[in-house]
Amino acid sequence: MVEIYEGPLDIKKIFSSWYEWGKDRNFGAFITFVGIVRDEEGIEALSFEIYEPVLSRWFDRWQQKAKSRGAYIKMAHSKGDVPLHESSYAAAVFSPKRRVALELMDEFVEDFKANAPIWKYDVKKSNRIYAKERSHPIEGSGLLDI
Amino acid sequence: MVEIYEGPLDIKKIFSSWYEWGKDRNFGAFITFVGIVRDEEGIEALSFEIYEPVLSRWFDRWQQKAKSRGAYIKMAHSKGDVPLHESSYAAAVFSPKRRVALELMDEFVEDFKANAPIWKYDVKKSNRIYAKERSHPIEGSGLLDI
Amino acid sequence: MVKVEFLGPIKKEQMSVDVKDLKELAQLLKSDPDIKEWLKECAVAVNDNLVNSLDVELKDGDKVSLLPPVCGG
Amino acid sequence: MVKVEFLGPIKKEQMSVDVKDLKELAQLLKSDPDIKEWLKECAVAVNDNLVNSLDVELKDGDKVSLLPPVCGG
Repeated sequence: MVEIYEGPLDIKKIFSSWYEWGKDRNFGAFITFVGIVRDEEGIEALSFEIYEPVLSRWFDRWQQKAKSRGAYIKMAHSKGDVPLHESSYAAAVFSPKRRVALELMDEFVEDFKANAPIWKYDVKKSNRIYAKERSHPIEGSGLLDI
Repeated sequence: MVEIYEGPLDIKKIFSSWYEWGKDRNFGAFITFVGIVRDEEGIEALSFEIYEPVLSRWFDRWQQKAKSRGAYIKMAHSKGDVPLHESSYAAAVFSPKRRVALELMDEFVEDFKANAPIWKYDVKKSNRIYAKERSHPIEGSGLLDI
Repeated sequence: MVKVEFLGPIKKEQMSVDVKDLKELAQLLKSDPDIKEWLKECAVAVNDNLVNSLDVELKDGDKVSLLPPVCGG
Repeated sequence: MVKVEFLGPIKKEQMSVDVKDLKELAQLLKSDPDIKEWLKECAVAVNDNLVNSLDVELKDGDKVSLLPPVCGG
């Protein structure tokens, strides 16, 4: 299940709870990825919208993929505003062996960027501007453009 | 600098201190890798010996490599005994962008496994047995075998 | 009636339309100047499942969602 | 004298030997039955720097370390 939080993620708390969850389950490798809001192009914050029904289906498919390799995935994401230097995204992979964990994390994060139904806005002078040039059409887009 | 601890790593504390160190430095991606001792083949614990002078030179070369890509690496390792389900190894990569972080973490962990001067022993019935079949000769080994 | 919703940055209220499949819906949306430009870069979900084919029949009560380009993280 | 140390699982106390280069040291270690078998899988550091060539001269006070196969993590 994806953990959705209003505003910035409490990364230390999330990391601790994930680590506690996994440490006695005999996984040998635990990898986390955290996305932190960078100070660039004059933004004050990023803001996120999530379409949860499609996100959770997307995530469930990844959990199945992880399971078939003996691994387990966790993920947390912010909705609403996340100020500079705060975190908006966290993912974790648990796996018995390191190769699976390293490869799965890479594939998961890339597919997340490409296909997870989340929209990003730059907040500048309190205006919310869709980050169009950094966004990617979901796989299969253009279906209705006939 | 490599952080060496006697016995198991306090992973939550290490993660928190690394995250605090990096969060305001404008890195966008923060990845950690944690190695947890698995319950397998009847072991009670793993035990580690480290040769620190060569380890820190090895690590410094990696830090240089990270720096040349705009990234930064951290690492912690246990010496002595680490019981089942406790952690013995942690590494982190900070980077402005995710691709560099994901690739660097993969390369770093693999080279760590292959070349970091650390010896592992299985602890069984309180005996310490060199994990020879899981160990790898460091690059360039056999030099004196003439 | 089929409910159509526009997600993320598309500035358009959801609407109810009387169409029998995705092809018919596409024709309808093409004629809406607010939406036309989004069509080529939107993914489509029917009842929250992404679809990859126009051969999807729609029945009363179905929900179609348009998902514009994404950028999580 | 050159100090030679054996790391990790090699059960051998460090020793001081009188050799002028790594080649000479290799000859000497080959004749030690405790060490001979380790030579083919050991890396070598001179003053804590790993070396990849036998053409390394040794001088009084130098330290040579033998590093057997590793497995961190």
